[in-house]
Amino acid sequence: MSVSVHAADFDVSTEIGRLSDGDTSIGAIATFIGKVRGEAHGKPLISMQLEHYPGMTEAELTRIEDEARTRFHLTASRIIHRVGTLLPGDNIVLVIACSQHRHDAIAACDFLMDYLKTQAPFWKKETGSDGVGSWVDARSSDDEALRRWR
Amino acid sequence: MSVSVHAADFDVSTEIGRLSDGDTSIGAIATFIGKVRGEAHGKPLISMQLEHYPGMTEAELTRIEDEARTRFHLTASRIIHRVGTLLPGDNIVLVIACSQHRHDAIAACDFLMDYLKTQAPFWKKETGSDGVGSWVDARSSDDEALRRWR
Amino acid sequence: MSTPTEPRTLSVRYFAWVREKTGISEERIAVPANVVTVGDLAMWMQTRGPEFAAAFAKPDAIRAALDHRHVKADAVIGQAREIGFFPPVTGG
Amino acid sequence: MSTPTEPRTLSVRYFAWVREKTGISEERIAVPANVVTVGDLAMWMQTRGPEFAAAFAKPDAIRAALDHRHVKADAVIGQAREIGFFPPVTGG
Repeated sequence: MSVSVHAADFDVSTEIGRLSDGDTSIGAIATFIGKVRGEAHGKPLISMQLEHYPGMTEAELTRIEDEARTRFHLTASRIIHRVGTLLPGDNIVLVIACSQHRHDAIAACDFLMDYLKTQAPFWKKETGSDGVGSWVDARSSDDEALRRWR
Repeated sequence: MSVSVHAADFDVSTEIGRLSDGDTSIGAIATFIGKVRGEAHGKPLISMQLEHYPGMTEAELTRIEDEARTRFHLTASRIIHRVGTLLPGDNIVLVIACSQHRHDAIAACDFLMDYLKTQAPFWKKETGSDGVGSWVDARSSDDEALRRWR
Repeated sequence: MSTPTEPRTLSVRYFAWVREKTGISEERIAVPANVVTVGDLAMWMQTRGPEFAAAFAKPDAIRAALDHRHVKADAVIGQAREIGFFPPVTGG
Repeated sequence: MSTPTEPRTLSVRYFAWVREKTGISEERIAVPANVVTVGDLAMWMQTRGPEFAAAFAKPDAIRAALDHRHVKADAVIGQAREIGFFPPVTGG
């Protein structure tokens, strides 16, 4: 179980290999990747700035991973979240959940993303073609998604 | 949208890249990998033979993908299923679902796996350390999982 | 087109333990005149000797596909060109 | 250890638009004696000049963390060493 927050990109195959190579108890690996879209509110997006709360981010992501381990049978998990300036098509976040069986892996991946979206201290600022940056508003649908797990 | 059935292994990053590179409408990519476990029914597993129904497999997987597209907002999807002799730790199946938003991607991945498990004409034969091969029994839990989507 | 006096021919494919028990993976058969449904064909299979009797001893344990589509025992074979017999699937 | 006569000091960190409005990302403050909860501190922030008044104009729009844990406005600051103020999170 591990979390990383950094500017560099990640490679999914490499991360899956690190988590699962040599562990033949793993029968299921669910992965989620979040990416920067080229459009926001119907307008072209030029870039996105990802800010976070160093120290708290790692603590919060670790708490979220720990919570997932109490709810699902997980063999291993991994969260990577990028920060800094990102462009359309760039990766933002990677979540991997490894389990013996598929429903635990997929549900854990879903759970980790819902918690990350609503609990982990990251903030997105979107810059459009007019050069003006605006902070992304939190979405109530994310809070509703979180309620599924209560 | 595409399906492949072959003996060769797959690389997740390569497949994700083929599906999503250059498409900045994609904000979410959910992936599932099924692997051969080193144990079956509490005994060591030496190898697994994957048999399928050529022609029908591709037709059925395509129908399953089409059905997923009617239920979820998907930008792209991909199913790869290996056949032949596999060893513990080997990849068996890869499902990728790309969407604008995460819930469609994750739910589609979940749906595709549930349908694949119960509808796609694959059969597993497990060979244990005694050299005896036995065909895997279908699991009623897979049928129950399918009912969630009815 | 088949006519009542000309027996239909059908490709039959067997998979997994059904294939192992019958001892063949694929054949072409002339469908008997009194075989209308998939279930009829499975029952007729039992009469084709000990291997087939063993393979089709429990018809409920066997699934079928007509021209690459899953069907139930009451499905009419009709003009289908291919039927597959196999156990419940276990892929993924 | 702080005593009633010795004001507690607290690290305060600001993020996203809260940081932009206050104009600073981090500072160390002496907590006023009448500030007990996180909500008290947010109210007191409004009195620190126009930038802070603007940043904390709508306390409901701001979230807080004490020593890296999310807290509500009624949380007691107590012996916490660090507080963060920020908008609802939008990562992932």
